[in-house]
Amino acid sequence: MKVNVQLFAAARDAAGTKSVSVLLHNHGTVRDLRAALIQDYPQLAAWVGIARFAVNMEYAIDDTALSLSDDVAMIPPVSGG
Amino acid sequence: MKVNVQLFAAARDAAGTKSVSVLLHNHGTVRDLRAALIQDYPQLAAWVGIARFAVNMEYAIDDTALSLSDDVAMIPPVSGG
Amino acid sequence: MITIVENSIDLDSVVRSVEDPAAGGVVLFLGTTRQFTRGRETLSLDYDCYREMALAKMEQLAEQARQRWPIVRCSLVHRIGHLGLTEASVAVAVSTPHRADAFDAAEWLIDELKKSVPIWKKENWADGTSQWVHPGSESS
Amino acid sequence: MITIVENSIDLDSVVRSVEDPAAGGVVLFLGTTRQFTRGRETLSLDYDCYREMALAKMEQLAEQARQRWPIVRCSLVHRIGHLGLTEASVAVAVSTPHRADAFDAAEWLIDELKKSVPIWKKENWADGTSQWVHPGSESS
Repeated sequence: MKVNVQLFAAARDAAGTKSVSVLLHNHGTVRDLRAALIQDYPQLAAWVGIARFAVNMEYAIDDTALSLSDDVAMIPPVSGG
Repeated sequence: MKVNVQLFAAARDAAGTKSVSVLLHNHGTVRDLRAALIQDYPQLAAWVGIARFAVNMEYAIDDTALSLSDDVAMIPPVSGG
Repeated sequence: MITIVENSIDLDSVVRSVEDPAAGGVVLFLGTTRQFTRGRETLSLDYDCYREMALAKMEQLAEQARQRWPIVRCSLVHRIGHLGLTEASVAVAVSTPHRADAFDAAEWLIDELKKSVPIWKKENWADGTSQWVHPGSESS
Repeated sequence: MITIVENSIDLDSVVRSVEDPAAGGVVLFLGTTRQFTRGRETLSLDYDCYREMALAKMEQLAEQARQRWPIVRCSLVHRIGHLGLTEASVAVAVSTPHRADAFDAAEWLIDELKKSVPIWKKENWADGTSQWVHPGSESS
């Protein structure tokens, strides 16, 4: 399945785009997503390592399984406030 | 010497006036002032017991000696804020 | 800005008075007129003060706070006279480089103001009676 | 009021949004743009956010605060876009019956907001460089 990942802040700048797509097998997890992103977008590798991922606007753990309809976003360390 | 004492809040209401005067011997203290106020203005007695006294806008202790030129005020428990 | 006012406290001017490029955070405390106190209903409040001494004490408190915390700017404004429900009787504003200090200093300032600044509140109760509040006295 | 705005935060409306006859105190925290950070000079900031999630997280934080403290009203406003020195990027306002709770809840809310709400700050330094702030990363 194709997973679209929203990017923000330094990760967006590193990728030069607001979102990227990777192909995961069905029932792929956030862990699989991290690996696929590093493989397909090496310029994101440093950010993939320190980012959290949000699935449907909740922080996910690496074991969280993804579905085709999920909203997925890469959340580098936040600095609001 | 004649000492003029400013009154506030419930003490002012009890006395029905913004200030009262008492006669103290020279070098009289705040302790002497309390005694004189209770004697001359019995309607203030309850407030004299729980009030602090300010001399020249600083809280005084009972041993503080008063002078003719001092600004003296009776400060019942405060409730600002 | 350390002042006693007779009308509504102007929040914008209080906050502006503590703005500074050295500040990373501002904490503003407002004391507001609460309707119920231990089940008893308040309609309004009247505040009186010993003005010269109240201002002197407020200046002293600000100075003491500056000695304890890295305060950039600090303002204390107390309103006197007649206040309706929800109106602010006091504003304390503190700016500091880092926010934790602003919280600590503002809370200390309002706590100390309530202990030592010669200002008094009269509760005008819904039952038609009025009463000066003198903490620790029988009547309060 | 929980919102993300593109222009100046309107302090009066934030404070009004937490006014209530049940409240005895209001604490407002403002995060303001500081000129110097560890000796380095900032000219301005740019904030970006993941808007839908940021709003959802801010709502969650307000709900958690309500469970921990007797909050009457609570508002969180974050500004995004371009900010000059001294401008407020965030406002947290809490009203409670008694003031100590308002201080505690407001400080907790801003601390948690900074940990979990997906909003990012870019420092535009006086030396002409710009840098997204990502705490814990090498570049921040």
